[in-house]
Amino acid sequence: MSLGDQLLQYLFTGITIGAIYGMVALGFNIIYSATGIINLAQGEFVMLGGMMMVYLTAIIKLPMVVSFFLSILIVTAIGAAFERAAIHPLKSPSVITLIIITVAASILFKGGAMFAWGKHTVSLSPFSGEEPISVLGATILPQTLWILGIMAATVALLILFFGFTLTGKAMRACAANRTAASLVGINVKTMVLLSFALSAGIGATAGIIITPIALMNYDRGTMLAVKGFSVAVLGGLGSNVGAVVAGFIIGIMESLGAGFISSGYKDAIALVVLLLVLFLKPSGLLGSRERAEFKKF
Amino acid sequence: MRKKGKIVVGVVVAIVIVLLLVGPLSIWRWVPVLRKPAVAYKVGAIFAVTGPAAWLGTPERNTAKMIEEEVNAAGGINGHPLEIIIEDTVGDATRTVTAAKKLITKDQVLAIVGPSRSGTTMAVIPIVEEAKVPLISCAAAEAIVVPVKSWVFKTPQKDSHAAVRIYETMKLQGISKIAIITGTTGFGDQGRKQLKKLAPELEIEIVADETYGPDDTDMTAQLTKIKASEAQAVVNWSIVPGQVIVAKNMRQLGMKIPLFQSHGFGNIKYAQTAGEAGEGIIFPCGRLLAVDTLADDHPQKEVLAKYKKEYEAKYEEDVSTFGGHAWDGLHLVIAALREVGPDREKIRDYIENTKNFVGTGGIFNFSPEDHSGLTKDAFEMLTVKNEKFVVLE
Amino acid sequence: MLTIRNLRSYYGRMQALKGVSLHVEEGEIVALIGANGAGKTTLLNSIVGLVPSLTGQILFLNADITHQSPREIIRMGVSLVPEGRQLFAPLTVMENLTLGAYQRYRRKEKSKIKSDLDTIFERFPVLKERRSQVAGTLSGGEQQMLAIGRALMSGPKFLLLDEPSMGLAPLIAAHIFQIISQLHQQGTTILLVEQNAAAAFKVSNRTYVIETGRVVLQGASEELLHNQEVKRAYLGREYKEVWE
Amino acid sequence: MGRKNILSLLILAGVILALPLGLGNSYYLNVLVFVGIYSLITIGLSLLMGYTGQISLGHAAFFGLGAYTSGVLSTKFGVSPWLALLAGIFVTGGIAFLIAAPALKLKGHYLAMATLAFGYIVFIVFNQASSLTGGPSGFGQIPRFRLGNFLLRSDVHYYYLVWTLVIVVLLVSLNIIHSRVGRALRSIHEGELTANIMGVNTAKYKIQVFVLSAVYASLAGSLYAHFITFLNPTPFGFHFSIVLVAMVAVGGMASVWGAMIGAALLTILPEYLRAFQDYDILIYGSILLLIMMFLPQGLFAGILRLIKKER
Amino acid sequence: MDPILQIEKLKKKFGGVVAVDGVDFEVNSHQIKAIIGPNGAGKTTIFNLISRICPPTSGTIRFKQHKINELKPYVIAEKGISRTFQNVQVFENMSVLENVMVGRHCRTRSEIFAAIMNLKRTRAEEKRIHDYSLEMLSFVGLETKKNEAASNLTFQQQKLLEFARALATEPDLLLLDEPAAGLSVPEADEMAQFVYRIREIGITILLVEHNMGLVMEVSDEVIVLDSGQVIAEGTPREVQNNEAVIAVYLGERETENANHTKS
Repeated sequence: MSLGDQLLQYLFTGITIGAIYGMVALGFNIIYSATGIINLAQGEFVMLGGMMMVYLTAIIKLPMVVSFFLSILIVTAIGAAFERAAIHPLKSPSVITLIIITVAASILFKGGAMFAWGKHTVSLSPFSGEEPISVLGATILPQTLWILGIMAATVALLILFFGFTLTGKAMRACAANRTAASLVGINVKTMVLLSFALSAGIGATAGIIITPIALMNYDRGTMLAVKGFSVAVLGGLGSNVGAVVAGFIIGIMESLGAGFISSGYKDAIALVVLLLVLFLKPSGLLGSRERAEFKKF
Repeated sequence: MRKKGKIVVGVVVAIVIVLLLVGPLSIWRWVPVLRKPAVAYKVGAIFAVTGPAAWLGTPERNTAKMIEEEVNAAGGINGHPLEIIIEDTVGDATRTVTAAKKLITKDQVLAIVGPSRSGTTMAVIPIVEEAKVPLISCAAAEAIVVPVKSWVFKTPQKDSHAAVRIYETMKLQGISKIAIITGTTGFGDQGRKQLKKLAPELEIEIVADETYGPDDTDMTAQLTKIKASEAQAVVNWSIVPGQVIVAKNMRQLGMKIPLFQSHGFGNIKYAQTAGEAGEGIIFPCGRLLAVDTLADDHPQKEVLAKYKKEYEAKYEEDVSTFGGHAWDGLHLVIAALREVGPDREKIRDYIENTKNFVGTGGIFNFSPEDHSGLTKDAFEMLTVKNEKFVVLE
Repeated sequence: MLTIRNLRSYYGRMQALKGVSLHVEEGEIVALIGANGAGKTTLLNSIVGLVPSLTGQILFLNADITHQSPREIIRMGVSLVPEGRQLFAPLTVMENLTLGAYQRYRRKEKSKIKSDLDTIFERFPVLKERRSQVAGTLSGGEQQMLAIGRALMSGPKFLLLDEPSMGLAPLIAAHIFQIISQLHQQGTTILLVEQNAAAAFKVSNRTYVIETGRVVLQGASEELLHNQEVKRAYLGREYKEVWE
Repeated sequence: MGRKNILSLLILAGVILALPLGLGNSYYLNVLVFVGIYSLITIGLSLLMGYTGQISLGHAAFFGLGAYTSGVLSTKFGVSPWLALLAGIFVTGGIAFLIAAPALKLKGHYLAMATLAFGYIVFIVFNQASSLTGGPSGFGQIPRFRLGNFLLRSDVHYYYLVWTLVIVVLLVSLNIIHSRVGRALRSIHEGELTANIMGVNTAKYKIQVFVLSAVYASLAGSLYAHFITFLNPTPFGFHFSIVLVAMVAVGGMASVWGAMIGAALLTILPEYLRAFQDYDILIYGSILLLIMMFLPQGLFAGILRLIKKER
Repeated sequence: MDPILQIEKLKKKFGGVVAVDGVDFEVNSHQIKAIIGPNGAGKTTIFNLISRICPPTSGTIRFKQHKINELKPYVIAEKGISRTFQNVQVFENMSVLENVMVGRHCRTRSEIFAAIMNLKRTRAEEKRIHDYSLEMLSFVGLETKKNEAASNLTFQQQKLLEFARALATEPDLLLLDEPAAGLSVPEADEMAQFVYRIREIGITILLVEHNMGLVMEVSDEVIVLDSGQVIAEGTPREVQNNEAVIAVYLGERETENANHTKS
């Protein structure tokens, strides 16, 4: 393999990993913008989506398309139920309380999945075959194209939802100014519920589409959550475009790091870059420092 | 009203917690009625039942429960019921140490089987050595029994034997330059060391040496590097699910060179999960997974067939070599108990002198110099054909 | 239209309202003036349901709305233009306006909303011009117009305005007051909180003067304009002597 | 330091002295050794999070740095465990100082992320620097502490050693809390900007308390290394950082006593839950969730409030 | 008399909004100077610039002839400027006495190692902090509340507590941000008395206030600010008679441009 071919392959790999991270980060962002909460159980939504899909297709033997939407629906409901049970009753909780509550929830989701589906790693057949597609000497799996396509579709749907529907606008309004939102008659608590449901749904989608290449087991969520959180912060919390861009940045850095420096230190390389960005520009790559400053006053 | 309700719930939670707090420290100790009758032979088992290595610990736990039922249904050991106390390590060294101390000092077990993982085993070795309790580990790393520790045994085949078998197979196929890729866990790390140590002896040159983390989702970057090297084969040494991804990624990159796996591949689920990409993988393994292809007069045939049949009937899942390691360890202890009774030192001596013990992993011949008991012949080289394990021709 | 009886409210530890009673008749424009911290804003926030700890009674169109949620109060036809405008800064002008009609979209009054929007654009041509601009980048006066426009989008029978001239250049403030008079003439009942007393007197029918949580003066705005007591409240105690 | 605290310390010391007599069983003592080790870390975290209001999701790394520095120096370079412990404190404190200056400029979730990333990087180094750390397989035969000619080897020895240090660290921490510095720390939590305007060098104190809490964690790590005598990276990962924060939050952040209660509860609880086999994870998660939902100030404050109400 | 505080061409922009637009003024030692103006005129922003909550966009601030606009807030406190806040910023979960003791921080020096060892001189210093703070508390009349949590105080008491805390830093210049806001008439009168008493100790005061009674009663000089600019400066009497000021306050703003004068 020539160096150029290798480089292209690293890029493809980075894009694949980055798309996965980006999808998880999107879920983080939606809840964060609507509520200011970092939901550390976000990774568990991803895991639940993947496991549910495998369960529906392999055990219940439903058709792929039906299982796809049904899994997303079920996980969305789980996300909503979680908000009602554990977040809704809280009165002005602190950041640390919320971190522990979402961690406790992730323990419960993990335990539930373990009991429901066991501890084995499962796989899902790719949506359209496993024959790798060769591009200029590098290869890419059809499933990666699915991931990129579905991610693009998700981002597009999110843009449509937040930009063109009343409910989407109302959610953004809540994020921008809660008092004003209730002044125009928006039920802020409903929007919080919705944000949890939505990010659970997006997490589940991510879980379903990555399972054919990354596999899935009950214990996967935490790591995905950590990566997703890093990406969300790097992109600037609350910025969806930032999440996608940062996802690709981290993914490509990991794959280049593994290829050219050291596979053992690849995660560390990405994290060092993240730290440097935080130290130099505390609001993330695409987060607005000025807006953050305004919020303080 | 709501506020009052919350306070009540708070009080209840507080009380429950106080009870829980007091529980392990007092109830068992101060209320002798709750103690188990002393006549039972107690054997400890420490497995990674939950946590990242749960798929390893679960078949071990299942096997232990199955054996306990079986033995007790047959009237116990010389009339004494067998009690296997199973503790979960969560795959964490600290929890394992505490579990071992609990078994040794509180439950006063006669011997311990487990832990499941190499790292956790290394953590409990000083404890059992000091407390003088026989430990039969279900983890593979060679360092567990090399150098020999007087109270520590292990049932899985040795890493070095696996590496030698892999290298020997390679030489038969005319391969001399290879790439290795290992998981960053205790097992993967030990394997990497053995592979690198034994390579010169067997005239194998390692031209690429890559690793991946237990939670990595994609290894194409490492494999691209390997592809660019002049490796004629890849050895992937790990127990984590990532080993399946390696196979899939190799297929994606169109790498036609053979993939060798370690004995950590010994679960048919992996072959199934890998699907097409798994075809043709070669790996060393005990004969449990290829029992159907064994000749009827093979000395292990009966033991293997019986374990496989019973396990699969009881738990409705495929048998794996990991459960087999627990089977071997527990039956060694049971045999010792049957012969020498409840005495830790005598049990140790008995195991150390066990010869020709037919287990799932092979025929064990322990000696004061060898606490592993198996030779490299315990391994059969298997390959994957149509999502099944068959003996490599 | 609106009757408030003996309203008391707490803002944290501080009692912001200490028994306020007032009323607004249909078609009136009533001003509420007083120094900073007198409780004017708290009063308006209490009416729209933003202040949770209240005693006393607020009646709107003879219905008790004291402990209703903002949503229900808005649905009944009350709308507040809050102090400091409280726009959705990262959203566009058009989105801000759309969200103003949030409750009505829920009730499917699309055609009515459309015509209201046209009216608002007629009244504030600058908003039409900048409809796809982000609200946070508007100038102060434009922001105030947008805040008023957003409040009007809910089709209110009763409009509450909290310091609409705050921080605005005089000419622009004057323009805002012009708009307020127009709104009144077109039949909207208005309760206006203002620091700029003279301007408030000019546009309003009646005025309440509020001081540290109590109504201390009330009457027709004409009369109050010449009341020395009011001047005292505004330019200081000894001002009376200086003035005379 | 108030009379109440001195009294509490004395009671604690009495209980610590007496407990082994009642327990006898080395398993319980072993659990209590871990309670002590973790208490050292949570006391520091309570200073950092509860008093100063700065979150850290990376303290397992400092615990690990202490453990590895101490373990590696004493095992591979023959340094006495006590000296190795000291070296651990300097190394960890130094690293904490370097990371603190830029990290503590961040707030809230960004600070959480920065500490998490730092912890993760350290974890990766433990795994990769195998010539020193033994990599993922770790290394054993770490020497135990010695007092003169007396070798500390049993659980009882370590129990007394660890708890003596806990008392010392408690004393030190209470002294800080009830000093000019402690007041400054609390004022940072209450309102960083206001404190700064009132003349408190907030950046300096944030760094100091961060380094101090790292030093406590390092001390705990050294004790851990010479107690277990085997080290591999798994106990020092992200998961344990979260467990530490959970301990502090469950016990009650705003008090060092609460932090100790949390350490005790979350160390002993899993031992108790062993009886529930696989279900332990569900019960553990539920208890954590319920405590945080209904007693967000932690058990210590919750119980105190209940007692006060009864009166 | 020397000016203790000199402000030159001070300007602050927030995004596109100019909050302070080229302000110049001086404060002389031992004087009480008030800044008045309608809401949003930029008064509090000037305070925030002096105590360096945010950096000025341009211009300089000199205190005792030294430029201070690049110093950190705590250094400014050490130099001798302290302040109170418009919406009261007490440390709610600390006791009343502790709040004041934090104010004493910048005049004392026991550091963390001394604290750990609990040395004799540390204890002695702690005692001095305690006594001085108690003195400040009795100055504002809160000594009976010393062990209460600050959040349990009434609004007025919290304002007094802020006074005590600010005084504990031994300031030469005290910035008072709307000391009478939210207070009843008798409470505001008490507040005026305090302002006098503080000046008597020799502290220069710069005051932002809406309560005109209080401003006219206590201040030596008044600056009137509108839309970020100084529109008048002088004694209370002069300012009260200034056409521009009357226009701003009673709303005849249309005439304002004609009378943009300084007295």
